[in-house]
Amino acid sequence: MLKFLARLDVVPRRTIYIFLLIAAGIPFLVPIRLPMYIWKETRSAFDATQVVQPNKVVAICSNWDPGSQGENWPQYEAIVAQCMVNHTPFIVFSVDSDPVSPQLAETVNEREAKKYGCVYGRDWVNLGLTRGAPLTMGAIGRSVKSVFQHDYRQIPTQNYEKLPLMRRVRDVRDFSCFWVVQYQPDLNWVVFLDPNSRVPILFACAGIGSSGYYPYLSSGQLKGMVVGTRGAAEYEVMLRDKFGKRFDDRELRGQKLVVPLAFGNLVIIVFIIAGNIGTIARRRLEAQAKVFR
Amino acid sequence: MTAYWAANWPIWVSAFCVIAVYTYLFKDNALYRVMMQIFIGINLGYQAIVQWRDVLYPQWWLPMIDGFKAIFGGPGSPWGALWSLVGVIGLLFYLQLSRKYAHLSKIAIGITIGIGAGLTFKSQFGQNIPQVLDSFKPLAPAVVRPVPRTVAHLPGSIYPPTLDGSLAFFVTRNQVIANEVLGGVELWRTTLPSTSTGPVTVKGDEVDVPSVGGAVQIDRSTGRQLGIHIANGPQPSPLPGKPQSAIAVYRQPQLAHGVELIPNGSSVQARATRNGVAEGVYTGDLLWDANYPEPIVSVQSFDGVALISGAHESAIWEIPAPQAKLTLRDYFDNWVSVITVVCVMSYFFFSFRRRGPVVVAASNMGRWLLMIGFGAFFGNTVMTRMSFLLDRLMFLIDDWLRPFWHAIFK
Amino acid sequence: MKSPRAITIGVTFIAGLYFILDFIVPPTLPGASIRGVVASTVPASFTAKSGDFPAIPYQLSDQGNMRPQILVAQRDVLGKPKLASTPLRQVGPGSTATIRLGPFEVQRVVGGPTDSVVGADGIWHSLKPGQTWVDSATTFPVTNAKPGMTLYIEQPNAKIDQVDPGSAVLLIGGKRINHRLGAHTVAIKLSRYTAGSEVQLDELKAGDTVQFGPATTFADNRDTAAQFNLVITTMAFGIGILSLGMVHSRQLIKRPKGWYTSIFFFAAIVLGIAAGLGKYEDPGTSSRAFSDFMVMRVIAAVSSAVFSLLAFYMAAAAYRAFRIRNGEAALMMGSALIVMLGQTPFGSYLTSWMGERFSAFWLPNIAAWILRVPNTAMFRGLIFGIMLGAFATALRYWLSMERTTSGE
Amino acid sequence: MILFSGLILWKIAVAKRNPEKVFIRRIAGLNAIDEAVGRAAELGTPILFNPGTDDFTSIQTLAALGVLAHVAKRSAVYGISIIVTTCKPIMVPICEDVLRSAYEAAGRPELFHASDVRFISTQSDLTALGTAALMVDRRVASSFLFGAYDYTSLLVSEGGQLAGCMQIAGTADYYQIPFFIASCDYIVMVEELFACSSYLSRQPVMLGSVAGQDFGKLVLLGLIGVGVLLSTIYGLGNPVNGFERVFTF
Repeated sequence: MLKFLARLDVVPRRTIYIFLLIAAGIPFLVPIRLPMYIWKETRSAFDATQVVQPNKVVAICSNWDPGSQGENWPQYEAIVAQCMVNHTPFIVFSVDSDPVSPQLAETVNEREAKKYGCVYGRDWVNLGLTRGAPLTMGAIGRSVKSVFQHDYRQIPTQNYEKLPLMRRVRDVRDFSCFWVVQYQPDLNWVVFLDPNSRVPILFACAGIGSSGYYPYLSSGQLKGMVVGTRGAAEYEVMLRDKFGKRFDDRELRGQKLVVPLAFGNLVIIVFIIAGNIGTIARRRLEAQAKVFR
Repeated sequence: MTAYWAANWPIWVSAFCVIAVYTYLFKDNALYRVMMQIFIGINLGYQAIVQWRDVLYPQWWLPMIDGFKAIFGGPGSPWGALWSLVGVIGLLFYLQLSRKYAHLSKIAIGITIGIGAGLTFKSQFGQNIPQVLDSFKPLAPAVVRPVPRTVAHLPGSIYPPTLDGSLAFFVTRNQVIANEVLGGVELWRTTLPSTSTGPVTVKGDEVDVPSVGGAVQIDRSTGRQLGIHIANGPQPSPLPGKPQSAIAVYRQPQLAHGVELIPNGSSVQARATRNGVAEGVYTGDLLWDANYPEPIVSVQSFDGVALISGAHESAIWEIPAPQAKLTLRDYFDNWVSVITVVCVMSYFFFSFRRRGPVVVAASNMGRWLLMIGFGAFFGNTVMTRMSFLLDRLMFLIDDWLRPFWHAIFK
Repeated sequence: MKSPRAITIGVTFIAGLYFILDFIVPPTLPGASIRGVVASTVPASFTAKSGDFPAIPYQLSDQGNMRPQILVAQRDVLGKPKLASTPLRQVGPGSTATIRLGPFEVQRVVGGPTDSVVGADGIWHSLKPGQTWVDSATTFPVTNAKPGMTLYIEQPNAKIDQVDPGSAVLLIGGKRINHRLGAHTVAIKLSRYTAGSEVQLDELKAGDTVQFGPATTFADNRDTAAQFNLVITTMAFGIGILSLGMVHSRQLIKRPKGWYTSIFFFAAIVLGIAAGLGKYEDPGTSSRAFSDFMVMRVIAAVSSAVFSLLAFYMAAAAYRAFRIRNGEAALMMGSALIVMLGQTPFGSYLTSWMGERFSAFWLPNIAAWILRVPNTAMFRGLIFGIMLGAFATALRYWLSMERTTSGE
Repeated sequence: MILFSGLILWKIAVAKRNPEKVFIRRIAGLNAIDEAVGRAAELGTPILFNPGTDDFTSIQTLAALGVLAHVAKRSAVYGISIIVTTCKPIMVPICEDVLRSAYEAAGRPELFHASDVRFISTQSDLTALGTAALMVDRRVASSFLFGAYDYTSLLVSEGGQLAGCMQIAGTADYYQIPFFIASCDYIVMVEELFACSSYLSRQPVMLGSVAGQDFGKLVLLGLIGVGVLLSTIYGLGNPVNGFERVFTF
């Protein structure tokens, strides 16, 4: 027995890879549903987006790129789905991100718009990419249209016939809340966007950096946060609870990914524990060997 | 099958890229290395074009050209030509690559470092001063209850004062007073020809006061009386009703419609109108209770303050934000927080000699507490890495293999 | 060697100083400002002259939606020329600008085709010599106004002649003071909590609290400063390409093991440039399709695959490295396992049998507590150190106390 | 802001005038460094040093170079050589420079030629794997991982653990610290790295700024004490929160 346990000390690298692939791959083929526990910060982010103020828009800074799409894609989808199912208009832009970001965001927007019958220009506007943070953040807060003179499709933002939504988007006071969807969102948004800090700032971030944002949640500088795929899945659960059938979850990724994620995490946890058991067993064996000698 | 290939060949390219990268897991190989170089190369080339077209061309090149054109008689401002100097500074960066002139590149680097340093002050302060304030955690139930603070005194009004922009109009028995509400400066006051019978109504640049003799029209900005409307004849004085309550208007949107200010004789009570305005506060909970020197005529709220009026004087109160009702567990958490902050900070003291067992214990404790935090980092990192892997697995299974499977076994 | 170093120190200091002052200097000059409650205002006015026509007077106030806009030629983000609205104080006498009034909807045309027009609001609009009708959607001149059209009145490329910045009567300390504005005076409308915002005189109403004072350059040039910062930092981008290019060309010359990857590197740069150029073509063209393919199918696939490789590395490395060697590592591992399990649905499975009474001890709740209380506090302790460290570093760099390379 | 900047500048000025007067406590990690060098000397194997994944523009790398100089001085005493691996070509001459001057100062210039500064790849993950392989190949007894690290931290340190190295890591990238804690014997965390470097180099500017930061922390700690007291008396709406306006621009 001890000998078997001692072998756990040196499991080859590739065995772990294979276990990982199997554990994470199975839930894709066999659908499994697990209950979700909804975290407080996800709920407050949801509530802040849900507060519909007349003549205001939800602003989303979508800075995610293929590198971080594993976590940010499901988050962004869930946020857009919430805006669209509510018919809350929203604007999307990217600041200092990978040039691909606006394109990725637009793919999601268009797919979701088909489900809820939303129209470009009226229900959402994608303003494309700009650069120069943190000073640009302040400029966006002062005047959206002077920073983004054209949208992603090269329509001038002053052209209110094609983009009626832009008529009411002037500056930060027209945002009902402000989302940053990024691998590690820049905390400078808290400082530079709105000098009077009226707009609730919400982060959708990868799990890796999330522990660093908790102090800012506690101090109220951030009003909510969606962490990783888990946060996106919770968001979908909340949407389903709130809107029932009206919420169309086809092709949304959060729920799909969260179960394999749980299995993958489990594999790592099991291996870490097994490795430690193995070390202890090996030490025992060595100690025994010494005694016998 | 042809239709399948025509529609899906890009998926195959992607799948090939993914698998080529994954071959590295098995063994370091040439395919992976080539793939990495291709990726880096494509990305660099693409980024170079994007940086030029998105930033340098419109924000530097065109203004510069316009500036030169303006010097030679074109329209626009010739100041744009100064951008050429920026170009020279930018070129200095590239002297890094030469050994002889590398020291000149420090001028350009110096500028960026200077800008970065200047911005650091603002961003660090803005981010972290609220952190300092949030570390002020109460360790035991408060001794003193919150009360509103009076920020300005205003004249009294026998009818609810009318607010318009930053002006408020107060009506006494025979006078109308226009007072600014930010600092309490009186703009004008005018004596009515007869007894007033109701509150002021604002109509554009003109305000109307109902009085026994008819509605008196007054110029909004000077207080000059413009005339009397007697179309409706003398207006009866309304019965003095119970003053209405007001919803507190805070600057934080999440507190909107959360607190109601209820006048009750000569005191004001603030009660929560919905659950969760603050932690542990439920609908109907009393948040605070404050006395006023005389019976209250009206309560109004705007911009984070309340305008409380009585017949002889009015006041502007800064209304306290609803406070969380802390439970025993919250106090426990606060103790943990405060101790952790102090211990962690004391661990990072370097230039003081550690004297006394308390200091040593605190700083050792700090290191242990750091470990709990780092454990949380580790857990979160695992989750993120896993999600990225799953994203690719999902692509391979759902986007690549599944349609292919269906195409073969249709 | 001496003078470049002095220059470097100088420019670093000035660049840093500018951005520090940018944030702390108030929008109006402190000593020369006056603050009071507005009783009444006389809006600003100016005249604009085009060619030999008589100068046309304008008043900067809102009369039937006809508040004049002063437009100057600028470039937009894509480099196309455009007209941008500018405050009066930034265009002095003698400068050229386009003056635009409107828009309004045409109800009736009176007289000749472009002579006089009655708006939907019932106001008569007629052109003075030098002015033209302009279509509000396209901003092209209109020669034939028809009912139902939305129009502007525009005086293109006019020379601004006489400028009167206006005046206001203020209540200061119980006294009424008539304050005439200077050419560069800004009016800041103050409110209880916000920092105050710049307004035009005609936007002020009696009772508003306002601060008048000469503008400081910082607020006006914020966008230029941002642009300067952006341009400078972007210019350094080429360094990366050049240095990588040098590494690879050296490989091509020396031909060590695996040198052939450098050929692919250079080939890929060409592909990348082609894809970048295609990004700016119209949708539907083949170069745009090529660009989209490269971005979405190649760059996206490879970069996400590279990032996902880390999961494998990490699984194996975590397994091998994560052996409890001391108390610290044990504590860290305990907290890591709780957070990992607590974030997955298994966490609730494992502990929900405890029932609601002990819900505080459910794994997700413990995980949340760890993140919210000890982690927050510990991170805060770190943040304060990091903040002071950042100050110290910024100060050292700003005042050039740091030796930046070992060369010195 | 003025208060904190003033504190730091004042301490720097003091340190410039009289560097001996500024006290920096000896950090536990330093003892570990000496122990690790001694261990390598016992086993007669080289030492590995990795100055992180960033180049000299990062202050972490500068601090790491300070540590490298110290490690080189200690190893010169025992007469052992150092292998340095890096992923930045520009770091190669700089590291060579540091090693040469350290060995020359210790009177052992021949050791410099036995040492090895290697540029492995511009990609940090390939460099990390190469470094890990190198540690196994050369049977390195002690490894030092100081500087800025990205996600590759675990790849390097895992290799060192496999090779049975005594490992000491130091970084201010706090997201990587858990991985080092898991796999290394001693960790110099966050600001300790800078304090460590200034303790070793005794550079007045660094010394002064570490001392100045400490005074800043003391002020903050005092502020937090007062704040906690007031908020315990007055509840959360305590008068100190009015400071917000004083502090912000």
